[in-house]
Amino acid sequence: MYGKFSLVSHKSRLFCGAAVALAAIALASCSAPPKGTAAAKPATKVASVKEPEDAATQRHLHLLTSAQYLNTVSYALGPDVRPEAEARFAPTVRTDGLLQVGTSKAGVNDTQVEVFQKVAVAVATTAMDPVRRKFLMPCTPKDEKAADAACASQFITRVGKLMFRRPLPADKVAELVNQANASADRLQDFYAGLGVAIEAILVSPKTLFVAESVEPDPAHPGHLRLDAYSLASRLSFFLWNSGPDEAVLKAAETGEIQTPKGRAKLVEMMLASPRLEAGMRAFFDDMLGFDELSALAKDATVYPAFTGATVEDAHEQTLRTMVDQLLVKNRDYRDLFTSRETFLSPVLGALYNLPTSSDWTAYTFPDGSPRTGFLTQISFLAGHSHPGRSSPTLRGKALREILMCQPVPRPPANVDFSIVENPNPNLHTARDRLELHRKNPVCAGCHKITDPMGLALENFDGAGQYRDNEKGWKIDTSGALDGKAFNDVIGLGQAMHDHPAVTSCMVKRVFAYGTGGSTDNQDQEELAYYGARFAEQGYRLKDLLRTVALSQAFSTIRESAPAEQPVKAAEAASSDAINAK
Amino acid sequence: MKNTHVAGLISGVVALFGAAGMTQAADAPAAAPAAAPAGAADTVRNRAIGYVMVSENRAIYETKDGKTECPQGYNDGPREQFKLRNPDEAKRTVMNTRLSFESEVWHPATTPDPLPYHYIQGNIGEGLNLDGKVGPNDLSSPLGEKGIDNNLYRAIGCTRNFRADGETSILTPQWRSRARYNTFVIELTDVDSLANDDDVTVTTYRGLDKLIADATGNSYLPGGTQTADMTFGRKFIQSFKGKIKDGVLTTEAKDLWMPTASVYDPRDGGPDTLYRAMRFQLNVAAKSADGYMGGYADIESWYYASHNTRDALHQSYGGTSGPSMYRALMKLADYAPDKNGVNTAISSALNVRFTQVFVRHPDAQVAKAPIDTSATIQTTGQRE
Amino acid sequence: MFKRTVASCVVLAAAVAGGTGIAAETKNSVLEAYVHEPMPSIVQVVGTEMDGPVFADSRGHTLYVFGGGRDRGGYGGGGDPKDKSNCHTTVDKVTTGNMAPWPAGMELPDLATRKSCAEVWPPLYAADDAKPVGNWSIITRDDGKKQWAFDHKAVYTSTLDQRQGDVNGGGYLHAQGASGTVRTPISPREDLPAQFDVESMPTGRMLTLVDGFSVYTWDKDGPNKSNCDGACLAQWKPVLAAATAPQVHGDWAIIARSPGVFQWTYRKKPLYALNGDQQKRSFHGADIPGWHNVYTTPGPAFPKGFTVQRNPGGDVLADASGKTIYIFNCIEDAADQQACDHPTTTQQYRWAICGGFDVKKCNADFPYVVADKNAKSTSQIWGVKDVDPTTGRYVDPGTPGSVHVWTFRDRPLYTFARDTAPGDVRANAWGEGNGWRNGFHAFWVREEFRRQF
Amino acid sequence: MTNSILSKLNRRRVLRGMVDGGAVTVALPLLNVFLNGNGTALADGKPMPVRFGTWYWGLGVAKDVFVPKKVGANWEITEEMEALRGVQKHINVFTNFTAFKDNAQNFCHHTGWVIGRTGIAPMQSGEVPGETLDISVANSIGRTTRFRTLTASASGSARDTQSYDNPQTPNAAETSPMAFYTRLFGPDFQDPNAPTFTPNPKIMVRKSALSGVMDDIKDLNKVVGSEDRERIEQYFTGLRHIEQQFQQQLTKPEPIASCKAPEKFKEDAKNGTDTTLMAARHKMLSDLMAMAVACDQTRVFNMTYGGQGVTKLGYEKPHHTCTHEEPVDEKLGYQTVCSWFTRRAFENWAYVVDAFAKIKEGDGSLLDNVLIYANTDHGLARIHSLDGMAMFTAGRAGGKMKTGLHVAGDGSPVTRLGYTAMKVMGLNVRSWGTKSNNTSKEVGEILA
Repeated sequence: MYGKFSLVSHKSRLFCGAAVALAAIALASCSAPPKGTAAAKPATKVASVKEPEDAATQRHLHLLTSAQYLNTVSYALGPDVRPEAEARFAPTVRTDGLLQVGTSKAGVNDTQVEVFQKVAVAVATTAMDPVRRKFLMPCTPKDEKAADAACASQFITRVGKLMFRRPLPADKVAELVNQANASADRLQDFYAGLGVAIEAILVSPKTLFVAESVEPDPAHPGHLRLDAYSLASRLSFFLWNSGPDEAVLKAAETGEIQTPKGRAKLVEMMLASPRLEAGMRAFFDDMLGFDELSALAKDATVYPAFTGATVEDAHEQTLRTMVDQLLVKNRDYRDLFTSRETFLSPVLGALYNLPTSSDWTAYTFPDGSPRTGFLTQISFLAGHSHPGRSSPTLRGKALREILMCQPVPRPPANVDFSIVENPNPNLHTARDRLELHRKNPVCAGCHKITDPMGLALENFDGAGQYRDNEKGWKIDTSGALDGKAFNDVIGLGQAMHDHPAVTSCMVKRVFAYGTGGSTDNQDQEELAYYGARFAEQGYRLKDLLRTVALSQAFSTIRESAPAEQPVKAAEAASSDAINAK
Repeated sequence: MKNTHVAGLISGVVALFGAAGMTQAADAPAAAPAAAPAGAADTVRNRAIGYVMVSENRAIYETKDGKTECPQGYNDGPREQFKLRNPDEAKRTVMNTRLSFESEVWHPATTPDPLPYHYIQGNIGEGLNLDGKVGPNDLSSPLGEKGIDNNLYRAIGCTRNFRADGETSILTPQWRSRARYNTFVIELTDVDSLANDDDVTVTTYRGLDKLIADATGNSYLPGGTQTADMTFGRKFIQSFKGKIKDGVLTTEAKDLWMPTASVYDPRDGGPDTLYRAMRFQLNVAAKSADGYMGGYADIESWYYASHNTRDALHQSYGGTSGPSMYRALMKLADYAPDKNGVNTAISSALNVRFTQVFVRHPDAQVAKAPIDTSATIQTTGQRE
Repeated sequence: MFKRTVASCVVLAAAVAGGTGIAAETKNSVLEAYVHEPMPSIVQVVGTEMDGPVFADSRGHTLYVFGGGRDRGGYGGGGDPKDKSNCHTTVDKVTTGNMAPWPAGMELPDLATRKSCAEVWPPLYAADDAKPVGNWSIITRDDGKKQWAFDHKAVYTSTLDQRQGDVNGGGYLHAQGASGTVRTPISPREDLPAQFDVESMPTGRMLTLVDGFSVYTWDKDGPNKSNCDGACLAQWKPVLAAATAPQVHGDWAIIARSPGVFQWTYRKKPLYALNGDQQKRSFHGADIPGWHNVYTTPGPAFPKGFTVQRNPGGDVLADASGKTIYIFNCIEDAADQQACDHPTTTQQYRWAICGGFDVKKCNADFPYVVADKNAKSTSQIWGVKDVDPTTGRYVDPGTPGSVHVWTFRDRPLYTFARDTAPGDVRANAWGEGNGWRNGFHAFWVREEFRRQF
Repeated sequence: MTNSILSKLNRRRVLRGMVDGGAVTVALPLLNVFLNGNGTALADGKPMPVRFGTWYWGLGVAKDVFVPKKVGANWEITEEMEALRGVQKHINVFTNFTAFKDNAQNFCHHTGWVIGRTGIAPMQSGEVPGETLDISVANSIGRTTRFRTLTASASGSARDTQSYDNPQTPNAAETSPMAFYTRLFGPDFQDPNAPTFTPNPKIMVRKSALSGVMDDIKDLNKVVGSEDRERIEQYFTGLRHIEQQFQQQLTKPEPIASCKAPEKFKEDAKNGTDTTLMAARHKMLSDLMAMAVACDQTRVFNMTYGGQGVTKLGYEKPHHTCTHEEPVDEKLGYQTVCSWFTRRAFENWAYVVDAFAKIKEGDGSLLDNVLIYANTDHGLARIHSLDGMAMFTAGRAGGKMKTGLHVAGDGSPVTRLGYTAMKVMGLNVRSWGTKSNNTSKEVGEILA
């Protein structure tokens, strides 16, 4: 993977976007770690902040994640209509660092369709429950024991639109109403009949697949763009991790979403909505690989303070910090690596050795505290450690891969770990052991990439607790990141803060997450544009989201096989007819 | 030095909690690069350290098979006494068995016990020298310390429930750590050193927060936070002057109410337990404290608390008969005579363990009564 | 004066129960909105003061099923099995052995006057031609008679209920925590969005989320308008509604907090939950100035002169002098698990606990809560009656030697002589099974430490 | 990794941590049990369905007389398992597993079994925090039969159930053999060997609704690229599969040779908690249950032997009280009467295993196509311990499982067995349980 990537970077026609170029340096070969790259020109020097003229993305067919499905359903039918237990969709494969990208490739097998069908039954049954339906249905049937086309039609139109994320064509409504009527008559129960129609909506591939459809772009003759409803969905899943709501659909219906002004207004509304928090929590969960936390455990004899409750709260702590810093306080993204502001729960207090309140409380570590930036939070420190000890290598690797988008090669299969594992009276600290390890030339290359950063985090044990010594031996936390040397974790945080790969990686992830596909060669220029805007606007997440959401690339579609383009365009044009029929 | 509490202060910490958050000393000294000696008492902050009780049991000295201290065996409980009290099976009725027994449980007498009861034999026991004297009836510790006053041990030491593997002994520590009603916190203030300090203050509180269990689930972690209950739990607040010598804290003696509810049904709390002239003798360390609390258990509150939290079925688990036990308690009572000269309290000691916590003193916020009657809401239970 | 937590509750929109045959004293029995479901023609729904809408027979007498409460120590519960009545016309004479350590087969107290289960719990008989309807079915009793069953549980009335709206059969509140099998009134479902529930509390019918946690309202909100933003949201969580919910439904409505984000309002007040609330049915949020618990029906006012006292467990009801008020609770260890906590039942259990069978001591230690000569209850659930303290029975007013006492659910109330300071609850949990089987409990108004960790 | 640190480490955590070299679990490929079902087949060549059941007994075991010394096959029958001698070849025994409560409280006689059945430690007394194992399985395999799941308890109390759809919805246990008979084989019973058949109208309408859904596929196909069309096709196949399931439910059932509705009971079982009365009820319920499974009325079932209230004639305390009151026999080192109760429980376990084994199905027995999971509430009930927990399985799950084995859990989570059961039953789960009970490690020893 990284090999291909590095190839791309060398061939890149880009020179101006320093940020991207750095990200792209990747770790082509462990034998040649990047040197002195941190000294590159600051990104703000980039004069051009115009989006490339041919900016475009590919369209995708996404399978909804269970969270997206549940968010959409519970938005439509109530916060308590959320059958989490039934909605166990098969996990997707993490692709280019994101599960969301994997959804554009995920297939659906018999078992999964069976799951969809059962969830649909659970949702419809719950929604049609006598208690819920009274407070959910806009109408009541004339006779509960018989069909009522008018009432069924009202509800089907409304729910169908939210689930299909576009209005149902009249004939589809008619078909579903007929289905509800026939079922109601057969079952002698209006609601049971309506439930069958709701099930049919929910189990439809139009609900479970987000199929992006395109139309000719009048502003760019010869080019394609997402149709209004596809754009509405793309925006909504990007920002809210949920299907579009009535207001977003309305903007699509009126065509406002396709006008620059209308789209800007809509995106502004979406960024201001409280639903943005859920959307960004989903993004950070995905980017930071927090799905792995659910299986994180520590050796109870080594870290008695680290429990299942710790994992949950450590996860929450980081997400709360992200939301607070980046959304509520609108801080510079890079400050995440140096900020001392966070939140504490009672359970975390025991690991941080700090008093707390009875619930979550905002907390700021004092100046000079080694707890600086989110790298020093337990979710990162413990999440990238071994069950019984810390791991500078795992931490360094995570830092490279997750936060700098620089894949680190896996160790060779035949490596001898005994040096690290065996007790050796002369090796007191992780640094001692790793230094010996690095004497093995097979290992040295890669460990040089990860360890100097990871060792700076050695003041925190495998559970993320502070320590200043390892079994009585003083811990040396000095290290370097791509040529920038530091003495401790504060220095590491600052080096990360200043490293262009950190921001370019964020840009790359946000873009890939929002548009749903892997980034490749063709996207480099676009990424550079976002990076430049990001820098210009002081690295504010909301601004980055806005830039991406309003960009030409976000809505303009590049067909993968240009030869087929005319055909596709024709099909796309007819897709309107399909959707309108 | 006077023990002061400022609303909003965390012990050992400078800053206030506020809507905007809090700022406190970090979990490590600034940038602390040097290898400091491990286990430094960084839990003492602003000259204070708190602990929450994780285990409490009556100080019961026992030999392996119990034959030394209970040569006649262990006491009968309701189940065994049932047969002795009503030997004729045909004549047993609800009135003359169950209700008759229960009526004695709730209205115990000091008349001679018609049924056999076994007291501890010998003079070895655990606890503290409460009266500062070495009397002829005092116990000696297994290590030879003389003058130990623990008549409660004599009275209940041959009852299985109170012995190490008895149900009550197994459950009492759990009640202390798990029933929200019962959380018992001490805070040491004016602390200059946990090793030697000739003037510290110990204040007791009920804590309002859940104890934090470790990964094994079997013990509790230091470093948690307990909010002192200043609204409902004022009855449990008491302060003691004390000193620390070679790591051992001792305090003056004062009356102390300890919250006493059943873990099964915290609503069944209420009477609580009053200890007269209670004092502490604890080994104190950065992360934990353990040792004895010794004082004279007020028999009425001690006896009723034990029955309000454990009914005849539970008492049957370990051979506790209320009517017999009450007689034993009164017989060995050795403190606080009433106006008729009858002692109302009995010397006793508790085996206690604590884990370190930060004690939070919340902003004074008065809980409203959920309804507003014409009457004023009164807070009660302030100690005399 | 009783404080209405939700201002608009004072003028409840809901209708007064029924409309006919209701004496003036039932005026507090508001009929909350409920879900109308098919039921037998002889059954009606009536309002009650503290138990919400309940099913009642044609006289308006509350209907009950046998089964509820908890088993004791794993000794198997009682109650009726599915589609069968275990409430017979023969008199149970011996214990069933559910009160370990006491064995089964022992003679019960006051056998001469002990009634059969069916005498004190008259079955709701079904006519020969009655047909099952909705949740109601018909079972055949052992004597061949037909009896209505609700959700497959045989249905009864209680001889303790005399008037429409009385719910005296079920014991103190809904007998939660009672050890033994209790009778519980049966009710139609409250007409609430599925996210909510209503719990009968001493303070009223408290609106909660389905998980039992309290919901609250805020003085600073306007009618159907939330002003809780920013810092307010750090502490309070709006209760959100579905996008497809209709705008208004009875007392309920939804408002848009921001485009596409909807919040429930009840009687025009936006609803919130408290982040980190202490326990279910908490009053904690209402301790914060400007915030209130929500009641569908506030509880009836406590008798004039009663006070509320604070102690380490919460707040208890007390008499004018501050002495805690106790209720006596009792369930017999017989197959029919009859109550033994009422002046019409055997007094032996109470006398055993309150005075060791010494009636004088009992009356001295646990005196009745005496009412003024002219005291009048403003509600149905609180009352004044005359009791003969030597027998524990109700007597006609003015009977020599009788005491004029306050009652709750038609049962006398007590104080405890050894309680000296206001808030003392020395007799709380006195009796068998920590007082839940046979004994005394303080009348808690606010239980602050009910939840375990 | 062969140094001394390892021996000190909790084995479970180390094993988990070793996956992929970090404290990270990776998606494991589907177990090969899905791929090579080698169970017996019906005469017409269709493989026998694999069914799932549970069995519950209360109050744990006495370790010293329960745990066999030998691990693996041919373990020695221990004193407490004497009753299982006859069924040893049909069962596996699991010892020394742990139910982790993490930061939850240990709710006596509750937390232990709840973790075994839901993977989650309850936070509230009496709470069952998630759907139970049987329901997860039933939701996967139980939808095609008349009953998604059946639950019966010999204790006499309908509340003695270990089956919950969610915290608010326990599946109440059948306690009366008579009533259970009526439910199973009364008027609503559709005898697969009978000539008449009435289809379920709800299924009919659902099936008819599917055709509209399939039309949606056509619409979608028009707007997606060729690569994605394959994925849409896959979806279509899935829908066809559902349709087939519906069709199956609407079709008169195939005759089932082993299905023979039992005779109606003359009288119901007696009430009472004595072990002999319990056994009588358990026997009647077990026979009914086995036949309900044989007749394909359900593919998932639950049996409860008894909770805490089982009594012994001539002994004044029930089993639960016994665990708390009976002194440990000084010579034998365990509570003898309590163990007596446990031995009676295992007689019933042997009975239910045998009830399935004696029904012939295909070339073998019904048991060959069943997996029964059995668990309890505590390790040592006396101190309410949640470690040293014992479990059983019975049956070969259509050839996917080995039997006759003793597996030592070494303190690893009880959820491993539930997780294994789910995998064997074909559920697509990556891991199961929360916090320390989370596992993605099967009990590999028992997989064929």
